[in-house]
Amino acid sequence: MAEQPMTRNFEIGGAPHVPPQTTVAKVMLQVLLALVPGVLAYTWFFGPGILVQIGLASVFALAFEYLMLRLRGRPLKPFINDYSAVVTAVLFALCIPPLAPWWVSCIAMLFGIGFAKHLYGGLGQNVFNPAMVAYVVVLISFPQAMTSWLPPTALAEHSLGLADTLATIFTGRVPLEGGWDAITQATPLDLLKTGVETGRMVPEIRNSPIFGDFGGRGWEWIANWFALGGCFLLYRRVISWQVPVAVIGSVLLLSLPFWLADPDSNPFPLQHVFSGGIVLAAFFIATDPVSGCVSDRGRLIFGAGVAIITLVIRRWGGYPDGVAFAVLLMNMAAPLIDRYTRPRMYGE
Amino acid sequence: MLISVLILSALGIVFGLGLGWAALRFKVDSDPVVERIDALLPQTQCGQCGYPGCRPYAEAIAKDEADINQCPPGGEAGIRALADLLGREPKPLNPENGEETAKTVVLIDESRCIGCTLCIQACPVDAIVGAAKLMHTVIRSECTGCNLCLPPCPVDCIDIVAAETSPPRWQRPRPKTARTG
Amino acid sequence: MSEHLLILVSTVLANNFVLVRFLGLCPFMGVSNKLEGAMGMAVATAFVLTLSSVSSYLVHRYLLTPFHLEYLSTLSFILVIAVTVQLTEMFMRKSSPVLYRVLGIFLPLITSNCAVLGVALLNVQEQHNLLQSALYGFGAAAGFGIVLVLFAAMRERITLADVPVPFKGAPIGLITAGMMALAFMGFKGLANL
Amino acid sequence: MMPSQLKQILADGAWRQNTGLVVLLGLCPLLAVTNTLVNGLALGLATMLTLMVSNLSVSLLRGLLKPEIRIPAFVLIIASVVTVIELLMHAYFYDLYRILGIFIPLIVTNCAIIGRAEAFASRNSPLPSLIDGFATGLGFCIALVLLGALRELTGHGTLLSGAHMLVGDWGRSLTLAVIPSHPGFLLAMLPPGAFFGLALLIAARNAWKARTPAQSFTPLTQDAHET
Amino acid sequence: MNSSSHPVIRSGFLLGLIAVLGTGLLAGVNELTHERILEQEKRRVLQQLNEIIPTAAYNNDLLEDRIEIKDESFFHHPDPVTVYRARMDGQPVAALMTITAPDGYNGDIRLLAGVDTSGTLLGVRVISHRETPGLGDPIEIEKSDWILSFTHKSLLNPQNNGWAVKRDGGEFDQFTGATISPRAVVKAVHNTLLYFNANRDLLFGTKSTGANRDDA
Amino acid sequence: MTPSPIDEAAHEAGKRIHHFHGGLRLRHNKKISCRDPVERPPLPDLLIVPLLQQAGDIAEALVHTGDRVLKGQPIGQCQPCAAIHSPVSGTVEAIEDRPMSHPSGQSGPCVIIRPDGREEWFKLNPVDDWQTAGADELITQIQRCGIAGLGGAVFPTHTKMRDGRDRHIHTLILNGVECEPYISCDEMLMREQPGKIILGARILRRVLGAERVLIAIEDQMGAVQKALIGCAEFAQSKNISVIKVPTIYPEGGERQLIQVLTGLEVPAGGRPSDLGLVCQNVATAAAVAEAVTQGTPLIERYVTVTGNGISHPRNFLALFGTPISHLVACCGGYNDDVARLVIGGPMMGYPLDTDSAPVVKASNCVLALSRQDIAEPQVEMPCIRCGECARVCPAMLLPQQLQLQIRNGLWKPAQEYGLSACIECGCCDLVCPSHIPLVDWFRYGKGELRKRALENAATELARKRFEEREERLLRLKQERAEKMTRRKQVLKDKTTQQDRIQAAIRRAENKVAQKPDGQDGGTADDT
Ligand SMILES: Cc1cc2nc3c(=O)[nH]c(=O)nc-3n(C[C@H](O)[C@H](O)[C@H](O)COP(=O)(O)O)c2cc1C
Ligand SMILES: Cc1cc2nc3c(=O)[nH]c(=O)nc-3n(C[C@H](O)[C@H](O)[C@H](O)COP(=O)(O)O)c2cc1C
Ligand SMILES: Cc1cc2nc3c(=O)[nH]c(=O)nc-3n(C[C@H](O)[C@H](O)[C@H](O)COP(=O)(O)O)c2cc1C
Ligand SMILES: Cc1cc2nc3c(=O)[nH]c(=O)nc-3n(C[C@H](O)[C@H](O)[C@H](O)CO)c2cc1C
Ligand code: SF4
Ligand code: SF4
Ligand code: SF4
Ligand code: SF4
Ligand code: FES
Repeated sequence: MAEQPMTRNFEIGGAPHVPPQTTVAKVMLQVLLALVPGVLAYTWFFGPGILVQIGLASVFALAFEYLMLRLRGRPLKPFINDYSAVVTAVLFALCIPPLAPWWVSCIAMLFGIGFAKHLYGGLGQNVFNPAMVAYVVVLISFPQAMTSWLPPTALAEHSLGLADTLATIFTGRVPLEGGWDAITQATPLDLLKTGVETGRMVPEIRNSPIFGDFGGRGWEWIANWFALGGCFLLYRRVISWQVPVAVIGSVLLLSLPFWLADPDSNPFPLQHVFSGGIVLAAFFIATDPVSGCVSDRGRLIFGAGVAIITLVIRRWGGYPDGVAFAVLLMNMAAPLIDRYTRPRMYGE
Repeated sequence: MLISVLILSALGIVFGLGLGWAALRFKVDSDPVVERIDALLPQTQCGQCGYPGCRPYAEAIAKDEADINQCPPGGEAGIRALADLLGREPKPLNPENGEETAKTVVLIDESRCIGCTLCIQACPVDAIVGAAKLMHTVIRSECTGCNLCLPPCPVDCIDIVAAETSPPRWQRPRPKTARTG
Repeated sequence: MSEHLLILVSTVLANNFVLVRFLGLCPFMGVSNKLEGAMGMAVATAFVLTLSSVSSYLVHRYLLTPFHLEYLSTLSFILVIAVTVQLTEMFMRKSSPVLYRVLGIFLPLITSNCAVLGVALLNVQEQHNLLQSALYGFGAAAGFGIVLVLFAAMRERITLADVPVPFKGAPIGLITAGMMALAFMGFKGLANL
Repeated sequence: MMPSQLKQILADGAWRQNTGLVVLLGLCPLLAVTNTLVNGLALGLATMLTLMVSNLSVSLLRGLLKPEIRIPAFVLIIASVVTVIELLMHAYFYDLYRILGIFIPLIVTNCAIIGRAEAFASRNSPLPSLIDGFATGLGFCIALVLLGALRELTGHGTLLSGAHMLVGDWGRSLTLAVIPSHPGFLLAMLPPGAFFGLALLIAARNAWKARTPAQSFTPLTQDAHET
Repeated sequence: MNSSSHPVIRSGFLLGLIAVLGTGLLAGVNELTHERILEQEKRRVLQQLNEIIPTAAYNNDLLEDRIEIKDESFFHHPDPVTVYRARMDGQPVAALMTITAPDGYNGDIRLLAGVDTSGTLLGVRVISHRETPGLGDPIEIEKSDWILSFTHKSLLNPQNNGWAVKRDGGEFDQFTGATISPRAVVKAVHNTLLYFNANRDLLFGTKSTGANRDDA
Repeated sequence: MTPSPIDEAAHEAGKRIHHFHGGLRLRHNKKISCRDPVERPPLPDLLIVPLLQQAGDIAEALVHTGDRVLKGQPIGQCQPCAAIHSPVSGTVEAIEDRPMSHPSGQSGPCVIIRPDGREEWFKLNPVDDWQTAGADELITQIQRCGIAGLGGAVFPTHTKMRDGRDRHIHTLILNGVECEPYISCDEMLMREQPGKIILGARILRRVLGAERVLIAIEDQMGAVQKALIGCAEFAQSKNISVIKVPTIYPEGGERQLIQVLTGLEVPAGGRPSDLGLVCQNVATAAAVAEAVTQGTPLIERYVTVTGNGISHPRNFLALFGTPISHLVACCGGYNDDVARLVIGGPMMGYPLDTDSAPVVKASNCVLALSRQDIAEPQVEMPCIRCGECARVCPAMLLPQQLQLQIRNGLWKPAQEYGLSACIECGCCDLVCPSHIPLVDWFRYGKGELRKRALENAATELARKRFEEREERLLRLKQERAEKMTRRKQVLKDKTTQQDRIQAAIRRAENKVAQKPDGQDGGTADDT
């Protein structure tokens, strides 16, 4: 076109013509950041074991992530770098006893990352919460390893240093006289369950030194720090308030009448909240966007469901704590819930 | 021993009678599914499925005489819809029936048309107008592109043209995203 | 009372027929591709199961036991069931052809849904009385139905996921069922309150 | 009947249309009794026997059966056969009988059996029906044995444990510890393990089949094309 | 329905026919196998009993010489306890009791305990339990020989407070991570001994109530 | 209409500021283009006037190559949509396909005019006194002058007015929000020609028979409010209020704006007129004023030329057909790091691959973005269901689910998830951590839906006509049968003919059935 000599060509791209605000990796990193205080508290109360477990789990998680991506012929870089596998690993490590042998993490991650995540198509498409699948698999497969818990270092007559911890985790043998029986102890929830079942009174059971003001000594503080991290996520809008509120609220509401009716065989509501995995689950696990519900109403139902099932299992079931199962069971229900809680559209 | 035989045969006979009665009582009448199948067919009426039109094909499917992958104009989408309706596994289009092609219409080259009315007779949807000895034209909006009018035309004055896609009819392409997962 | 509650809890959750007892898996895998279909199946099965549970109990209690014909139980139970199913089928076929289409070949196959015969046999094994049998049958059906519907909803989501090719379809379905079984392990011990 | 047809029937029943791995019928016993190889094998044999007899008798009676009573009739026949087998096992393989428990009478409801009666025996003459019964039973047996082996191996690291219940006391010597001092992996023994195991078997079969080119409809998600 | 006038009758008749054939067959087979099946049932129970008391040690028909007792004050469980009495030439040798430990980790643990006339344990076996595999199940003889540690024990050996798991200051081992199951078993066995001590004569005295044989 | 709570709330419009779901606060970037006053650029030596400027069909040209045209002379007309007029006096060089700033990026028929610089006007016939003129007269005038919505949709204003006149409209909303970043043409218009806007508002109000006019502006436009109110008072016109609304994208969206002003939602699938409201852009109002009082057709508009890719951003009053390259040249050309050329705002605008395309009724802004302004092509991750998209969606949809359904071609669920309610604002796209091109998917999906609707219509038609034909043939047969009984002679040749036809059809079917694409080849030869 002679008339317009200086026309010029451009490459085109889809709207909006503005750089995106965030990335998956940033989201996951925030979650990891929010977990830091809780983990530090954990280390403070129970020794360095947890750090080792986190390391182990992360390594195995990334290894299986890499393997599965290769097998599925999917690009490695974006998915290895999205940190979702690490989140899975950390949350799993926080569920197992600090001295669990190393192969526990290995098998757990095989099922968590390999089965629960990648057989469903990897990031974002898994129906079940990988970390919880991993935990439940090892819990039912190796009940002994998964029930030998440590008392808080404050109470333990002899606590393990880093060297001993490593030795224990990798050899499976406790480098102390007395072996396992010497250092392990039933968790507060265990004591409660077995105690109540053998007809002892809750206040009586709570006299045991491992109980603190609400939950177990140590455990309750760890819970507080996790809650703090959770609030950070809330503030950053990584998670929505519905889930945590629903979980903790329902726990309080539902355990209250039992406690009022019979305080001798039912623990104080706050004790329910602060013992076991409730707080961690409320802020970090039940909030997993992928395996959770989509709509706000859905999330409320999801949270309440987790709380109810957990309490039922604690009260009547065979396991001292039921959070993991509760989460998986609600994962099961999530698609159905989503279907019946589609939010109202504009003008509807 | 004897008792057992008696009892069970009694049971058997009673149930048998019950069933026979029920079979008569609840005899099924015509199958409403044909309608729903026919609704899924493109109504091109081209007969490529091997049946003289969409509805006969629908009836054949309902009677399990024809498979669901015989309609080229319907294409993959059509097959999928049928599979959904009938709760079957989707399968690729049967190549014997032809292959899925972009929608076309036909144009009669009026300069060559001799007005023999043969195409009018052939068109299953009366998309061609014109009287004997006068040139004919195709009503574009009503032509289904079945091409049945081509063979009868003695002077081959009917051409196939693509359905138009100028800016007003312009259709945004499917985003080509480097889908990673 | 609590004993009856126990029967329900046990059959629905702790010893869920599909996920723990391994009964009724074929329809579980077969009719779970569409939520609607699953719901239909759940209802149909619930109906048949309760009905046949009771009727087979009656046959056993008042026909077989008096004459010491326990060895005929399988035979007579399956006969009872087959007839119940057959009647249900003809009825549904008449009353709602659409549902009939959806359930397809599976209605006659309720006969060979082993949950149905299983309930009948277990009733005998556990020496249930009439009410218990009814509850047991219903509980089993409820457990079956609930799991089936949840499963169907999940599968609808999974079909949209990028599942590795060899696992598409049945395998990923089974994996999912396995995960459900995993979750149901949590109810272990509920049955002995 | 010509050998080609025979081969056809055998291949279909035993592998190509394998009830356990392809048609996915008879899943309950397949998952319930396969925590060891031997249990699987035992039930497999029982099932095979039932299939053959029932197919035979159904195809003999096929002329007389009206549609509305076809199913009940089949079921009656099958049930009789199964009960006979049950009684015999109760009398002669007592230990197996106790382990397999309710799943012996439940052979009646193994969808595979009625399925074959419907699909094959009621339309073919006795001999092919008999063979079809054998083939299908064989296929089912294969599935049971594979899964049983897989689970026993991962669960206990052994194979053929408890063979004595099938073949008498000398069978104890058959038990082979493939992985000595296997710590024991409970999951494989529990319900989830059963599901996972079967899933893996089928997936393996699919992968194997995919290597040998066969036309398969790219599934519903169009992303399959993009990925 | 292309059929002629009476499809109903016809189908009924057919089903009946098949039913008759089937039943005939079954009845026949049943006749043949009936005896042997009963045998098998008996043999199984005997096998269990003989694990505790060798066949040489008695010569009466254990399965026939049997009574049912109920005593919640000792057994803390509603279920009746079946007692098989072993006798040599009429003289009491031992009593084998099927007791139930109510407080296992996952509910009841059913045990078989044999006590000779002197009140010494001939042995204990677990008949059935629901304890957690891998934790509580070493109480089975197949999993470990912990259960054998009861053999030759009696009320005096060990002394009363020795009848507990080590963790509770007793003599019997617990398993790592699992105290409840062993605890339950020990308690139940101890109760049995106490009961035996209290009503030894009653146990051997009364003649067999051949009453309910068919729940053997 | 009996006053329902809804009506009352609607009448309350503007009394209180409500808020709408979702939305985003974006960097404003408007100042840079508001520094100097708006002026006309020098005439380019060629104007390219596309015959497709709005929703609807391609207009048919009213002139031929070589014709002389006058300024404001109609050169294109099409029935449903707005007419097209010549922006200058000059000669028609050609009527040919040229790039025509359409989202498709395709070329289309354009009238190429070489201006003669004499600016001779075509005879204009204004409405002599709009205050007395009837609504119909005004509407025809609006139609004749080719007025279309200048706010985005370029929807023919006369259609909206007709509809509004027939409904019971009580409030006219003038949309001066201009919520997209960078764009400042409406703001400049409101600064410099408030009188025209007020006049247009009064005319439109009269046409609609509405009581009130609400002019909505962003709370950051300080001077504008005074100016508008001033003019309203000068015109002694009651019930014209200027309302400031908070700056949240996409508040300018018709439905969002209505929600902000009334707290009501336009019913799904409905229109503002269902609430007794009509929404027009301020520029549209100004254009209406000129059209009615001076009879000048719509031939020019305010255009913002801005972005970090432009050396001296500013606003122009540009004639339609002015090549974008010309405007840019008048702004001192591009900066070196210019990367993308967008028509419209950064959120909703569409990219052009060449700046030889002209300004048209729809082009409110020419945006030249530099490298760092735009996203480098992102690798798309799978949706992690984080729910951000749903949180910001002003239409309250579940974009993640929607995207999934469209991706898998599940159109029914897609509709259930409200695909057609999506206003393509792009908020979800912007916040998605997985960088899923959501808006692209939704636009594609909408297109598919439209296509499907057409196809279904065609299918239905075909079915109808097929069945009609079937029974016609049947009837013929019967009649023939009767005839047969009467007149054997006639019968003979009829049947023979019938046979021939049947044979033809059969031949056709066979041929098609055997080699489906055979006949294409066949025709290809002799065409
Ligand atoms: C899932 C699970 C299953 C358990 N099963 C048993 C069991 O079957 N038997 C048992 O004695 N303890 C079992 N325990 C351990 C008890 O909870 C409790 O920790 C232990 O018996 C207390 O005794 P300790 O002093 O050995 O820790 C189980 C614990 C868990 C978490
Ligand atoms: C009778 C009538 C029909 C309308 N039809 C449409 C239509 O089909 N498409 C459309 O985008 N707008 C239509 N509108 C105008 C819309 O209400 C809306 O004003 C127009 O879409 C511009 O709004 P937007 O820029 O927010 O998209 C119609 C208006 C009226 C009065
Ligand atoms: C996301 C979105 C943002 C919009 N922003 C504006 C805007 O800032 N200013 C405006 O006048 N119209 C805007 N529109 C168009 C209005 O919705 C509406 O169509 C227009 O004001 C109707 O007036 P018109 O027909 O005179 O253009 C926007 C539309 C959408 C969908
Ligand atoms: C708020 C939040 C919570 C998460 N919680 C979990 C979790 O509980 N378990 C897990 O495996 N991954 C979790 N992830 C990581 C990621 O979503 C998860 O691995 C996906 O399921 C991978 O598809 C979480 C991520 C976020 C942002
Ligand atoms: S091929 Fe399809 S379109 Fe053509 S007639 Fe058959 S069904 Fe109709
Ligand atoms: S005109 Fe020709 S192609 Fe079009 S519908 Fe009629 S016959 Fe078919
Ligand atoms: S923002 Fe993106 S990743 Fe998050 S839910 Fe929406 S689509 Fe999925
Ligand atoms: S583009 Fe559509 S879906 Fe996305 S936010 Fe805007 S309206 Fe909602
Ligand atoms: S085998 Fe149980 S349902 Fe088919």
